[in-house]
Amino acid sequence: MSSQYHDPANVNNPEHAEHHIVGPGTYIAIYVTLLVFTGITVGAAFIDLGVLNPIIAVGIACIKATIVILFFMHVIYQSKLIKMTVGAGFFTFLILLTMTLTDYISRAWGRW
Amino acid sequence: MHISPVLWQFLVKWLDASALFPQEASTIAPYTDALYFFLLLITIVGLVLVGALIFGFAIRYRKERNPVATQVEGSTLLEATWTIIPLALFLICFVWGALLYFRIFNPPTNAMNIYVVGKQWMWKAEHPGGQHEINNLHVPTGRPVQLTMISQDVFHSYSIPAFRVKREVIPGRYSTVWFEATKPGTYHIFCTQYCGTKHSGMIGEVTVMSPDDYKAWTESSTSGMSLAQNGERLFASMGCNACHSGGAAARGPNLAGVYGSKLRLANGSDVVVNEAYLRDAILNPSQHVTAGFAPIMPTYQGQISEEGLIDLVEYLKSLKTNYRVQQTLTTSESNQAAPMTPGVVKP
Amino acid sequence: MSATSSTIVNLPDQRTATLPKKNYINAEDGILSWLLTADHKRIGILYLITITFFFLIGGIFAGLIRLELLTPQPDLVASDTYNKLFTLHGIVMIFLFLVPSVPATLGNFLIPIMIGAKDLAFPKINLLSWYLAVIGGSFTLATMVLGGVDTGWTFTTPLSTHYLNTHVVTAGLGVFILGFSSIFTGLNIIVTVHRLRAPGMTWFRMPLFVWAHYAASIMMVLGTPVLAIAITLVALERTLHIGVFDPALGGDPLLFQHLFWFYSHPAVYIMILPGFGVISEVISTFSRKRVFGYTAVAFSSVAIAVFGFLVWEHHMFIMGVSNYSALVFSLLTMLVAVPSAIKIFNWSFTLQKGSITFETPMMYALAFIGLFTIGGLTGIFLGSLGMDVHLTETYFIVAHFHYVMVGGMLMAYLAGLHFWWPKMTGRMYPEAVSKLSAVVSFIGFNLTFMPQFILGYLGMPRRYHAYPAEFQVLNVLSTAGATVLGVGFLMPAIYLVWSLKYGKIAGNNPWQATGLEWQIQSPPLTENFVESPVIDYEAYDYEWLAHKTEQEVTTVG
Amino acid sequence: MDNTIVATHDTHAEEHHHSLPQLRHHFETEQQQREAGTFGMWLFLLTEIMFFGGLFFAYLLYRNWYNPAFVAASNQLSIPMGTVNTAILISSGFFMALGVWAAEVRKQGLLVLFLLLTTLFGCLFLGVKYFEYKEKWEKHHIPGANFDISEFVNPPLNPTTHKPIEEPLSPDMAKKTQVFFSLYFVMTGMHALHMIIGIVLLGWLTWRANRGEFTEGYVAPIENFGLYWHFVDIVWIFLFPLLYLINRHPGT
Ligand code: HEA
Ligand code: HEA
Ligand code: HEC
Ligand code: CUA
Ligand SMILES: [Cu+2]
Repeated sequence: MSSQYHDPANVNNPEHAEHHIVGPGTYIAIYVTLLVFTGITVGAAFIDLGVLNPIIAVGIACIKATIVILFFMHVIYQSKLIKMTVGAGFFTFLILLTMTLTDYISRAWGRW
Repeated sequence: MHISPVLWQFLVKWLDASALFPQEASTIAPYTDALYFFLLLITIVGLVLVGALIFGFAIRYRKERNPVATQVEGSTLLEATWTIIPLALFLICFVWGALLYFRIFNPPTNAMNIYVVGKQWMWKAEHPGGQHEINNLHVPTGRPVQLTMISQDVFHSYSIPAFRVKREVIPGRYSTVWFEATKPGTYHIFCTQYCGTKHSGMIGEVTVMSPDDYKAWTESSTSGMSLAQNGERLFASMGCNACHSGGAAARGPNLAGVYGSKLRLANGSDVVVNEAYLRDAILNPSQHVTAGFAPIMPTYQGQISEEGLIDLVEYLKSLKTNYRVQQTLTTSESNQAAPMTPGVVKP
Repeated sequence: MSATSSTIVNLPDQRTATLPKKNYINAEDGILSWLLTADHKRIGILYLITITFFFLIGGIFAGLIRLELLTPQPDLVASDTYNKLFTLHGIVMIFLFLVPSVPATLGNFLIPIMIGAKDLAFPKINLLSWYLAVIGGSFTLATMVLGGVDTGWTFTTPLSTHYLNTHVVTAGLGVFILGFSSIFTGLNIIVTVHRLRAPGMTWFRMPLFVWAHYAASIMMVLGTPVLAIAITLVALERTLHIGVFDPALGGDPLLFQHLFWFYSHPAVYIMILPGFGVISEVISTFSRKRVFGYTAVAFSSVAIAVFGFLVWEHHMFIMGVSNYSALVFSLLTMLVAVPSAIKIFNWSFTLQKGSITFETPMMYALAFIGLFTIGGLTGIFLGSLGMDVHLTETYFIVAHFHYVMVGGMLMAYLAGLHFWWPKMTGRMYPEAVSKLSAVVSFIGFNLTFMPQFILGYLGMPRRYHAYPAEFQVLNVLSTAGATVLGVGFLMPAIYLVWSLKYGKIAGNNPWQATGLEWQIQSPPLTENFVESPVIDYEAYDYEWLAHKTEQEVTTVG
Repeated sequence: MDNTIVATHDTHAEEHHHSLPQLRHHFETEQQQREAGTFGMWLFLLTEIMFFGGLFFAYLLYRNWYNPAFVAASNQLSIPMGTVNTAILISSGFFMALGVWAAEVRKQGLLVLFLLLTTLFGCLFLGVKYFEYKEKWEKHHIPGANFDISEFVNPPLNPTTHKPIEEPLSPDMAKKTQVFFSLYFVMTGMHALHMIIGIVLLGWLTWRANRGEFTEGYVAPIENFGLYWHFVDIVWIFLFPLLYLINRHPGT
């Protein structure tokens, strides 16, 4: 019964993904996209949209970051494990953010 | 065995003078102690339970008596039991603790206010009537007292164990705590937040007096001017009245009756004016500009001490009409104390 | 749900045991072969030496603290010296001793073996993290030599940034570097557990020791950097006055505490979880019985790791945080206590129907259960908002955290150290004297810290160099206890060293434990296993072990 | 089977496969080693997320508290410079990505070229940053004793319209611009520090790549360094809008 667990090539391992070589074509496409988004975000800064301005700026930054993570950093071709790891990192950051904000937001309640 | 009588005497006295349970000297104390005993009960029950299991099994199943171990996988039922029961107990602790917390930190509206300024390493208390004391606090029994506290440097913490209250004293921001003393006597004040070299020397005493004694004390130790009166002087000498004259042409808003009112700010939000707001309006005026006014008020940061701020705040709290402000406008040049008005403050 | 069966396990005859000729200790000679080693076992030993050294330093500080508190008057040392004493005691004990204690010594040594790997995933990074620990430790020592630091281990702003002229930056740098040491240890453990398990070593066949370390490592990796940035900002604030934490410039000093406790609360679980792991192994081995509810214990570790990130504000309840958010954090604090309770009961029921013997590790483990229960339940006092108002910043807290850290983790560490000592060195410690030391430290411990609960409720503030006379009796008890405790902790240091030369030869599996580490020679080979193992049995499978021993006997006899 | 320790050599699937000299003894296969490395690198990047996370939180908090000061202070930053720098950094990351590809298809010359380009653009970025810092220095916008708020209280007049080019801040709000610049320097400084470390590593990697170390199938160092470098990019991708762009009113 032991050999069924022995899987040196890692084929059955959910933490394993087939290695994938990303070619220059993809990279160029991503590169251009990133530059375009940079242009958009700069452009958007010159238009006064009120509260939308920061939302757009951060939104575009998130899109750009996601693209970089997925393609430049190959996460899209990686195993579930790596995807979850990346997710966990940002999730913990969000915890830091939101849980600390519970204090800062409600500190003013009943005061100013 | 024979103990020398001198030593014996010493031991008895020593043990006698030592405490095992703090005095209960405020209305909060019984509530805190009740929760304490409840928690203690849980702890003892939990500990006895765990102890009984450990010792019971250890004795019953020691190798000599039970040479053969029986392998058990687990038991969902048992495990659910010891998940749910502690959870329920802990949740009771949470609810009870939260109720107590809000009792401690929500002062009754009729509380009399005393200001406390903490600095390395002393406590300065300022009574509305102008009495100042250092490392001391005189309060009457039977009357809720609210402390409005601020630190001039680092975090301190004002703790009166006999009252079971404690609150951090923060630089740059008022914090409050309240209590109602029940038993005359003197009790410790400790600074419990580590605040530098002489942290352990930042101690003092609360003197709780009967209302009559307290009255006698306030009368005998007043410095002649109440906080509000000091504030009035400052209001004139710092030029506040130039803008806040209350007149129609004044550049600043009318401050009479502003305390306790609701203001609409330029950014659209509403605030209730309390001590903290008043203090901040003087130090950081542009952070909450009142609707309809230009942000022209200068900041007084660095130009006025915490004590001065307290005086101003107390003055603004007492300001019900602009009559007095107009008076100060005329007297401010002569740099004299403003005339006394009846009913400004009485401690 | 359970299929029950009976197992009988007899301890092997150790008279026939011999020390293996070739092992990781004598594989290479010379001090350099140790300082440049990439062998996780040797690095574990290096860590062991380092943290023992720092424990003694921290212990001496503790002794001086207790000596000063013998009398109410400030007589032994000046107040600023006293403040330095407890600050350095805290920094050394937490960052240099307790955080690396189990993970970096026992964890380092055992995790690869337990999952059937030859080494940790990144041996060089493992060595690097030891060097970082040494460098960080050197900074801390330098701080001491240069004149100390008196911020308290919590580095509270604005005290630490504007009002002290001691060596805050040096100490902060030390903590920063130690943080990275701990990050790398955690990172290594996570990757190893994910990537290097031997064939057949599925997640649910891993010993609970590994689960506990896995959970603790997650917290190390995700929590520690926040401490790093908080300390960096303190250093910048001190040197350049940047104003992020300075109320005079518009900063919020509480922000520092949020960041600090975002690490330092998870840190307390970083400290306790590996101890939980040790206890699972020890309790199971000496009751010859599998851990009751394996999955529950494993998942409760992970639950602690996740929920542990959500409760940090309970250290700031009266510091001026919003009352409403205090409510949220108090509730979550209550929730995070539940997994610990689950573990305690699961261990208790592991004893049931076992066949229990009381060797030293087991005595420490039982002490752990009792003391941690007290420590943990007093944590509930502190998590309960209204109660915390009275108890915070008093000796009640000091007692609480010594109960969990010393009564809990330190006892667990000693349990583990004794338990695996034969594996690490090939020799047994002297049983009788070590039992005595366990009893002495148990008594000494309770005598030291039980009075502090009463002191705390009386209101005696912590970090006080002098105190009102009515607190003296309890303080004298506490100091007396500390002396006993000191003796109890000093004894292992002596007899364990003694046993290196004179201890009985241990043999491969002196306890008849089921872990993979016990199936190889002691001390192990540098490669751990002669051939890659294949695992075809569950953790704590005593039937398998009994079967195996039987076979051995038949083949030999 | 009742014996744990069984030989597994015969089950080695890729025994015949020629294995790399860099395969460390405790890994069974290159595949395993490589994935372990990637995973480890990602875990390290998690710590970086949390490290910068603390700073981002501080930024979020103070921007909300002192919005006018932050707006005015961020108007002091040059959008053109920031945009150019963003483009430069993206290019640097792009070449890094190509470098990984070159290593994977075993083209040594290309790899070295791409690594050099990555370095070049990295240095360019730092160069632009240097000029930005220098301008802050000249304008007394470095937090500390020399910090000067007069420009925020009395903004210079626009020569054509004779109106202040910026809404004047009251002195107390103007003081809070220092918080902005503190965060600006700490965040971009930490980012620059990561860049500098990266450039040092790049030099070392280029040297090794030049010796052909990474074009024989052993690409892990390049790949993992790539992850690091892209992460540094990502930090900037957030810093740029947050520090330079949000709530500007360039019209005035
Ligand atoms: C190893 C370290 C460790 C551990 C594990 C813990 C565990 C816990 N801690 Fe502790 N704590 C510290 C180390 C630790 N702590 C330190 C160092 C400080 C002070 C820092 C400083 O200020 O210097 C501190 C401070 C501290 C505070 C802040 C006090 C203050 O500053 O005002 C609080 C408040 O909530 C708290 C709570 C808890 C809780 C709820 C747990 C829980 O996780 C405990 C859970 C365990 C149990 C609950 C026991 C098991 C339960 C049972 C057996 C069930 C019993 C059965 C029945 C009830 C039927 N701790
Ligand atoms: C892992 C953590 C750890 C450990 C193991 C200990 C161990 C001990 N601690 Fe510590 N302690 C802390 C963590 C720890 N502590 C922290 C974080 C603080 C808070 C700091 C702060 O406020 O910033 C603190 C604070 C603290 C205080 C409060 C100081 C104050 O607030 O004013 C006290 C007082 O009794 C104390 C006592 C002790 C004692 C008696 C031991 C004993 O268990 C130690 C026993 C060990 C030895 C004694 C060493 C071995 C023996 C020898 C070297 C022989 C020679 C010694 C003698 C004969 C005495 N500690
Ligand atoms: C240059 C004029 C000026 C001076 C001098 C001045 N103020 Fe004001 N003050 C204003 C204006 C205008 C406002 C409303 C806009 C704002 O909130 O900033 C205001 C608002 C306030 C408020 C907020 C309450 C409200 O109704 O908006 C308080 C409290 C206050 N001032 C107190 C003081 C005190 C105390 C002083 C002196 C130490 C002082 N002011 C000096 C102009 C002034
Ligand atoms: Cu003030 Cu301690
Ligand atoms: Cu905590």
